[in-house]
Amino acid sequence: ACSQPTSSTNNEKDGVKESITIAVTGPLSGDYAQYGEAFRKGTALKVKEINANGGIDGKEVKILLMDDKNDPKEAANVAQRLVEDKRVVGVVGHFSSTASLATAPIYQKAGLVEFSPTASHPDFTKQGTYMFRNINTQAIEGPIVADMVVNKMQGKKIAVIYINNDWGITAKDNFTNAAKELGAEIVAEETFIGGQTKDFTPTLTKINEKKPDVLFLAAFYSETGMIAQQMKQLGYNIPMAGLSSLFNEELIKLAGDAVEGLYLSTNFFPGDTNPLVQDFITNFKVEYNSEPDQFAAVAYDTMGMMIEAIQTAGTDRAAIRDALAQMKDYPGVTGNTTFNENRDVVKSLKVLQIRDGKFTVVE
Amino acid sequence: MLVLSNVHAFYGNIQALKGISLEIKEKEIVTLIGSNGAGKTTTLKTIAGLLRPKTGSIQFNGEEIGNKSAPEIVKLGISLSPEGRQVFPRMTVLENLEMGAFSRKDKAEMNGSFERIYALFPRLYERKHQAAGTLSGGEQQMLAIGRALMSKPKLLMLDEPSLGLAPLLVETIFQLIREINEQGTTILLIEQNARMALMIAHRCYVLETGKIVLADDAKHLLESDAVKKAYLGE
Amino acid sequence: MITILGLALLVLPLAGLSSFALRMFIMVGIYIILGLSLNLITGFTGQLSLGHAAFYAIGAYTSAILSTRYGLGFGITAPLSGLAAAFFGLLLGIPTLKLQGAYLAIVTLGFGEIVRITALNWMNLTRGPMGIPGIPSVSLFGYELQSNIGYYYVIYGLAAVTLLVVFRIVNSRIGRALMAIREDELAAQYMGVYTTNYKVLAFTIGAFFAGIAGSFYAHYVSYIDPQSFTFDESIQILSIVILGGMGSIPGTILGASILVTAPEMLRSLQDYRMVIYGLILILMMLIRPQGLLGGVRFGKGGKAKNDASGSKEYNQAIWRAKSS
Amino acid sequence: MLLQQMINGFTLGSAYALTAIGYTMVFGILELVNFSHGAVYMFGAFICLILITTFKINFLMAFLLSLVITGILGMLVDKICLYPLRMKNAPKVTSLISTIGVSIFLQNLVMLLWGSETKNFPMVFNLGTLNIKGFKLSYFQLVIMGTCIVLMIGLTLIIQRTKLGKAMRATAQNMEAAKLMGIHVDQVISFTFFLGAALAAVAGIMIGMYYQTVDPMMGFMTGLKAFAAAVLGGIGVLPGAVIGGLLIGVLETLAAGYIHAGYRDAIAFAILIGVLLVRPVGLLGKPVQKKV
Amino acid sequence: MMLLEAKNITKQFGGLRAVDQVDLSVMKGEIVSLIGPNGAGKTTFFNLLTGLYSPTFGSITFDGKQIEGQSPERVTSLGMARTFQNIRLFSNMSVLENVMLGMHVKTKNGILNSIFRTKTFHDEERKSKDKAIELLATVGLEDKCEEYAKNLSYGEQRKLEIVRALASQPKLLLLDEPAAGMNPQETLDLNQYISQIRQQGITILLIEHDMKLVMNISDRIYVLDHGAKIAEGIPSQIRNNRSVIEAYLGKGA
Ligand SMILES: Nc1ncnc2c1ncn2[C@@H]1O[C@H](COP(=O)(O)OP(=O)(O)OP(=O)(O)O)[C@@H](O)[C@H]1O
Ligand SMILES: Nc1ncnc2c1ncn2[C@@H]1O[C@H](COP(=O)(O)OP(=O)(O)OP(=O)(O)O)[C@@H](O)[C@H]1O
Ligand SMILES: CC(C)C[C@H](N)C(=O)O
Ligand SMILES: [Mg+2]
Ligand SMILES: [Mg+2]
Repeated sequence: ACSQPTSSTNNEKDGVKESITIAVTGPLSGDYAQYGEAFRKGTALKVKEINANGGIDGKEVKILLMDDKNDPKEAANVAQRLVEDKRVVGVVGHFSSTASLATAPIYQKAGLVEFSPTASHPDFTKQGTYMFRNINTQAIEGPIVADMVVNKMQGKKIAVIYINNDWGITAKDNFTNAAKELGAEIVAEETFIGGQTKDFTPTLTKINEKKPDVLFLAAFYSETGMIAQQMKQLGYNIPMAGLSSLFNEELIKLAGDAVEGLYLSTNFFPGDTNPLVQDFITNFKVEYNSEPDQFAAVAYDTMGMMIEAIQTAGTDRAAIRDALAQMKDYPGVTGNTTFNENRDVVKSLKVLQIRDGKFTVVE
Repeated sequence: MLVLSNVHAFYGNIQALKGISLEIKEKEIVTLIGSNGAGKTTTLKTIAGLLRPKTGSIQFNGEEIGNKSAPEIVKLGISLSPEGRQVFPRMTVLENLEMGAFSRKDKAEMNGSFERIYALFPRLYERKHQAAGTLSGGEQQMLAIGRALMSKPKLLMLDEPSLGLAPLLVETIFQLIREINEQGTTILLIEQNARMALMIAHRCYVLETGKIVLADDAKHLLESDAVKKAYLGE
Repeated sequence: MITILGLALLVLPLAGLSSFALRMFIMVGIYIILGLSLNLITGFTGQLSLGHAAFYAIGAYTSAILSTRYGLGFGITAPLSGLAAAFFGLLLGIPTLKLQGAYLAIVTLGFGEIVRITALNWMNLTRGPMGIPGIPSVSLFGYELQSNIGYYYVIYGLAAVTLLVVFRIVNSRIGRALMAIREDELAAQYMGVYTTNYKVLAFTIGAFFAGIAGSFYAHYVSYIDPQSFTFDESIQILSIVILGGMGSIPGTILGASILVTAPEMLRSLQDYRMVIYGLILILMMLIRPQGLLGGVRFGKGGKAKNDASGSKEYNQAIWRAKSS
Repeated sequence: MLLQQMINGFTLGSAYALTAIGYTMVFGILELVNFSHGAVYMFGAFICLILITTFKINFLMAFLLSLVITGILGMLVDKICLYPLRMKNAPKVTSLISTIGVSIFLQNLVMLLWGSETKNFPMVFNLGTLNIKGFKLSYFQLVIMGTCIVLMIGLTLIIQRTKLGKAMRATAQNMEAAKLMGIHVDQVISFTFFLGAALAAVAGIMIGMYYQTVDPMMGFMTGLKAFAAAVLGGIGVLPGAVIGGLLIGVLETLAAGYIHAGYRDAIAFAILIGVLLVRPVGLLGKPVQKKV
Repeated sequence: MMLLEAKNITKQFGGLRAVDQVDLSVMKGEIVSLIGPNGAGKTTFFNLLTGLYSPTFGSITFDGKQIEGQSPERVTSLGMARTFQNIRLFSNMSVLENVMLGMHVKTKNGILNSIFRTKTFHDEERKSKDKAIELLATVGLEDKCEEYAKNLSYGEQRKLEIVRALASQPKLLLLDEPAAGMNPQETLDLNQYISQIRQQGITILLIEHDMKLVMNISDRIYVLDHGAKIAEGIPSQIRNNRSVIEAYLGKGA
């Protein structure tokens, strides 16, 4: 009763060239569609490059793109479908921890790699041996950013606003613990519901009363943009800091000089002189006529790692898992990547600041 | 003035009118009688444009109106006091009457119309500012009739105007019908009180299950045994 | 008719369906329960509810918490989840004493939001957005369900029970009282129906089954978080009821089958999927405003002819007291 | 801080009020909860943004043009999705699902056309801030509140005083009788939808300007809150929508400022439910007198 | 024996006294009519008796119990049933179901009974159904059992409303303009039907503008005008009462 997705062009018809199918799944519609879009672009670029170089052992790589709307139930349906599709050798996705956690049991049971570029919930990779991620858990990013805030920005009294999702909570917790250890005081912890809260004036008014030195944001760029603008309108002047989730040109387009001076961390930075990064950016611009953001970059890397694993292991799903787990120092545009024993990654971070409307590396 | 020829009308797929042909001449009182469900109300609704005839034609002063919408038909001078009163419940009595004159242009003469209706139904005057929805059944009936009069129609259609009215008022209503007819308004009347209706009407059509089974002078029908038996309860 | 359908469902999994197809069937089963339970409230009793996902959520969370923290199995968590949801149904039913139409709609909507936001913020109880992972799978009589086939039989067993209960309630003195409330609340009072009690009863029973559905869902997917119980979810359930036809039991089954599988069928459309889904929703309403099986109540011999769709009275009973 | 929070609340509340007016107008005439209203609000803001940025039209023209375009969209929604249902005498919940379909459609269409990311809405004119004894009130906040009050008064006058207003009220109370009075009810309903949608566009654009951002999801919560506001004030009553909107704005702000930001919407809804328990027809709604 | 006694009943709507200090009593087995000009307060009086409104002052005793201000549900279960001036049937339910709803207060099946389909359940359902069909047969509607109520013609709907009210086996039946919209022949049938009901021992209080029916059938008549009682007595007295003629009957009747 189910139609076959058209995106999975089955090229058995010419019978000449065999192909290898990798599934990419994320929110192509719904509230988070823009991130799904980044997944699509990043992975497609990588696959295009590989195929241009003869594919994997002469076999063409195909992407099977599936929309999960970032809804756990839809995601589980997608997962069920993918594990049964014998062509699929590995999955790049899902986007959020929610979708990834809801699908993990299905992939684990079937023995298919679920390699999420972005799910950072600490529990995700604990669900089974087939779960991988390509994002720092907040246990790693939090302390680095705390150091940036307390030492670089001289933040002794810190206010925190975090998005009320799993990522926001772990990010906040890891940050505040590290900051407290560095001797800072957390004067306010405020939350908001992503995609729902648009008005931050009461929260900002409340925070301003506490006279913090720094406002730390565990949030995405869209809400950060609103927070910055509303803060400016209210006439408050509190230095801001955030995480790699803020690294997106859109933030500057959105908030203009309201985000001037904001500090953040990132593991992908277009200003990086590394030729890998520069090539990626150039190719991306040629292909899509836009700048890649870190979501596109990490999806690009994730696909790259998946392909490399297939190159070593062939198309056996279990063998691919083992190859992936043993991969060392994969040179990606988001840094050199190795999995630890939990199939989590540790990536180096850079500190950036928005200066004159540009992301600039802080030495 | 009004000519229906072979009109068929449906509610969904239930056929309510099965080829009605009738004619009303200028300055006449014509009445429709027939038992429950015969299609009397449906005939009036079809003329008023609330229901489109499926086939057949309706001509008013030579103009085809079968394909016109209700508001357009009102503007031609046809007005209906509908079955079930259909007052605007959250408007006051006064506002309801004003609605009756919605498509009238001659604002100057409107006061006269109000006065006439208030004289006819003093109760409406007393209750000018009461919400129509809280009026008693009979009071609402008065309002519905008054509202239909407000448009100064050429053809006035009344669907059971005496329903729920006290005996004294029933007399008033029939007198009123005769009066406005004498002043030049043509009238199409439906009544359960067939005797009274036949007494004031010039001509009468008898309906049975969507068809006209009899058409004659009212006086003749009043004498007809069949009619007496079926509709007059004698 | 029912027997044939039942038998078909019974042997279906043996016909070698793929796990994916089974999964779709299982999801349809969950939504049949949700749809039937809401149909009791909205379709039969005429109380528009925009917060049915709340009961679903309460059921799911009750099971998740009881099983992960206290090690209870589905045999115990399911009835407890039903009861917990029913308790909240009772709680929500009480304000409906006085409220009608849009006013009731916003209260139920608000209730749904309150439940979701509480689940999102009450970290100690629900782990908030972290969700609750590792919910044990269903085990009955010491036998743990491993495959979708097992879940399939469990959910259709539950759906059958729900169907039977709803069917029997509707075709009884109680059911007649509920429908009378939908048709004309005041006239129902004049028949001696204590309308408040019956409305609360409808909410309570409806909530109970939604809670059971939630419990099953939690054990089936093993991970829940507040995102599964948004306003969209309530709307999805309501759409099932209305698409199928309010007050129609077979309609709800059909509605659930269509609306649960539609997004899957449309998957190949990618970006256009939801655009098309919106259009389909509109089109289906335009084509059959009274619902696909509107008027077919599953009554004795499928009587009550289906004619010129919902009358005016029907609408008014749902939206507000009559004023005339 | 309390004073500043009140100002914050009033501004947010004005946004809800502006949107709630459109809700209540459509409800007033069709007794239909129009769930597409939130999406139409979003659409209005997007159209204006696209006109300004892509077509480089000056703000005032763009503003007016968006009102017209959005208004026409509102009319189309009615003509295509609701009118046929009215003709078939369908149950009202059917229309409700139809409007939900419209909202899903519009939201995803906008994403498809213009992307799903949050976009900057250019600051067209900077009016500056009024600074009184430590609290801040931007002139733009005053503009929003002013617009809201002016529209409320204007529309109330239209509905109470003009012939069109009367036709609207009559249509609302008894469509068939309205036709018999010579009212073109379809035109009246179309006009109401035009007006309701145009008002939603005013709200969307104003709010877009105030927060300087727009996104395809912006209509969802605002839509729900505006619906709540309209109901709180007494659905169908214009001043009620405004009072309801302001109240929800203020309550939500105070809840976020003094109780818990995560629970702000839950608190707002809880208070709404509380009020309805005491006043089942909302603050300014008139109870329907039972009469048989 | 006194079945219903209303003392000094008054109902105020804002500045309007719709019912003004009315005393009215009905003996068991009587047919009593309530007549008066439009807006005299007759329907309002019914609404007061049946608990839709509570009286501004005054007391109502029914079958030995104080009932003023009680809810309609309660009043119905005490043995009063009514019809409505504007028909209020359950349109999307079958004719049979409408009548069975009338039996609500006389039946007991609860939720558990219904779910488990116990013997008691089946017994009661069967009995109710038989009884309902029997009742419908008295007005010739037994063939339309399975029809939706909304599909009946006006006259049939009126009959169904009366049957539905009778189904609760009331001690007192209140009829609000049952003959409205009926033609003279149908009114005659109605006349007969009401007499039959009385013969079953049911007391009747009737509002009606059809004087032929009223004068024919009533044991006693009360006349209201502007909310106040202006006359009471047997039909011949009322027919000749000067103020009743002036306010209500006119010379024609
Ligand atoms: N809205 C409707 N939908 C479906 N059928 C209808 C509708 N209105 C009337 N009918 C049917 O159409 C037929 C004619 O009805 P109509 O109302 O014209 O009768 P009538 O002669 O006015 O009767 P009455 O004396 O009872 O008012 C009847 O069989 C009736 O059941
Ligand atoms: N809720 C109300 N608010 C204000 N006035 C009301 C209300 N209900 C009834 N009235 C007024 O009280 C009076 C009595 O009304 P009621 O319906 O009892 O009259 P009735 O005797 O039944 O008349 P009819 O014979 O016309 O049905 C009427 O004048 C009516 O307008
Ligand atoms: C894009 C990411 C920030 C998403 C987040 N890591 C999550 O798990 O939900
Ligand atoms: Mg008729
Ligand atoms: Mg009356």
